[in-house]
Amino acid sequence: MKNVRILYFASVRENIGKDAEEIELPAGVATVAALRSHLRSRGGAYESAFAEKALLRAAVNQDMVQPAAAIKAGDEVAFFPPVTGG
Amino acid sequence: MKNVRILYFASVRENIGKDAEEIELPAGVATVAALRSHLRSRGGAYESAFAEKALLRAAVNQDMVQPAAAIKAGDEVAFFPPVTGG
Amino acid sequence: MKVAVQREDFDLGAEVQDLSKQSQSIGAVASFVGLVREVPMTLEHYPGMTERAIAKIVAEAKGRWQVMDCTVIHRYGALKPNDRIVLVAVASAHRGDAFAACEFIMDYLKTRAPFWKKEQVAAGARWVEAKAADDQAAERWQ
Amino acid sequence: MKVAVQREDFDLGAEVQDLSKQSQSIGAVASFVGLVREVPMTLEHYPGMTERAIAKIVAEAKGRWQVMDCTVIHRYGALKPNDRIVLVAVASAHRGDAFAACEFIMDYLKTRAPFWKKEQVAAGARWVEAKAADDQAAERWQ
Repeated sequence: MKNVRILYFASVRENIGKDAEEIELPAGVATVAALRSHLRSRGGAYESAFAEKALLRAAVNQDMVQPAAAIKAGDEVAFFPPVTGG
Repeated sequence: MKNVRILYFASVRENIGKDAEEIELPAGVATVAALRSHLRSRGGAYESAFAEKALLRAAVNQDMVQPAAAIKAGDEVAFFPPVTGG
Repeated sequence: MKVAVQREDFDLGAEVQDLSKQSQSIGAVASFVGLVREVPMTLEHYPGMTERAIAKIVAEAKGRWQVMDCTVIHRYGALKPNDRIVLVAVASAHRGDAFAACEFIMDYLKTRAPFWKKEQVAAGARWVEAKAADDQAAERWQ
Repeated sequence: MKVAVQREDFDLGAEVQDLSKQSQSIGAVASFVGLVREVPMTLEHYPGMTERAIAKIVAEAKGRWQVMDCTVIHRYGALKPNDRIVLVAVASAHRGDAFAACEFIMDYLKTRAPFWKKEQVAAGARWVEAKAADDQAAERWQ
């Protein structure tokens, strides 16, 4: 099992029409940036939601991380736009 | 009538044993600093309360002022230690 | 330390009172309340991460300033104009620490806590865009 | 603007609520409560000048920052440990202005408003001495 759980929030969630999914990590996908590229390659709503120019943030296991951050099986990875609380 | 009303607060009030008095401005006493010297010249409790080394502040007509500030008949002049509220 | 992420409103007076009476060494409580301006909105958040992110921000504030206790409450869900959104209250011996830690926590909340505002404007609902000014406010503490 | 110099306690929650509801343009209320630390004290003040000095400080804050409304309450008379002494609350559209104006008003109050604290320590009563740190805090705004 090389599954990761992916969560989507705010405009990302709305654009792809789901708030979470579990996927098997494809071979060679070991960073947040690589996962983002993989999701973009699915085409359709994913292609625009994860477009290179889309301003996105990511968290791994509920810590905000940079695109180069490593991911591994069992992680919870989240994608969302820059935060606007407070 | 060349009277000024003088108010004393906190340790100044306690040291000279009164909270206010009305005095006739002596000839030549036209600034806060000069009034302070005049009060010091009274001797006794005034001498120590208004000693050169005593850290005092003054207000004229309820505005905090510098020692060189002018005073004139009818003014309300107050002497007090540096403030400690808040 | 109290961190709460909740739908319900909060009571500033009661929260600051709870903080104030922790210790007779507390001489200063700085607090901040953020309110909804003009437009109804819905606040979405990332349950679990939100509390974790706020706790990390508070821990960082405690490492930088003398903080005796603090309370952070952030609401989510549907809010209307004038509703309270967020409370940050910091108790310290002295006011300089209380003010700095309170403002620091707010600035970091704005850029690091996973909340998203969707405003209900006349033309429909739209996600609020992050402000460069908020990034700058957070960066000045680095 | 509300300025009060009074013996009575105040209610932070109610005061901030009053400020907050003035306008739907208010997005931020920063507030500060100063408390008596450890030692009972009596606060003396200069009636008349006190209100005037506070009003001048508030006017200066309004000239420097975007302040929509503000409330300053300072108590005098006998106070015991943990009692509230002072409240400064500033409402603004944005948090930066609210925080800056609130801290500015507190720093100026500390050095320009005619209040004097007399502490009741074990050895007897003694007037609190002004702190150089307070002068420095006020000077950084110049």
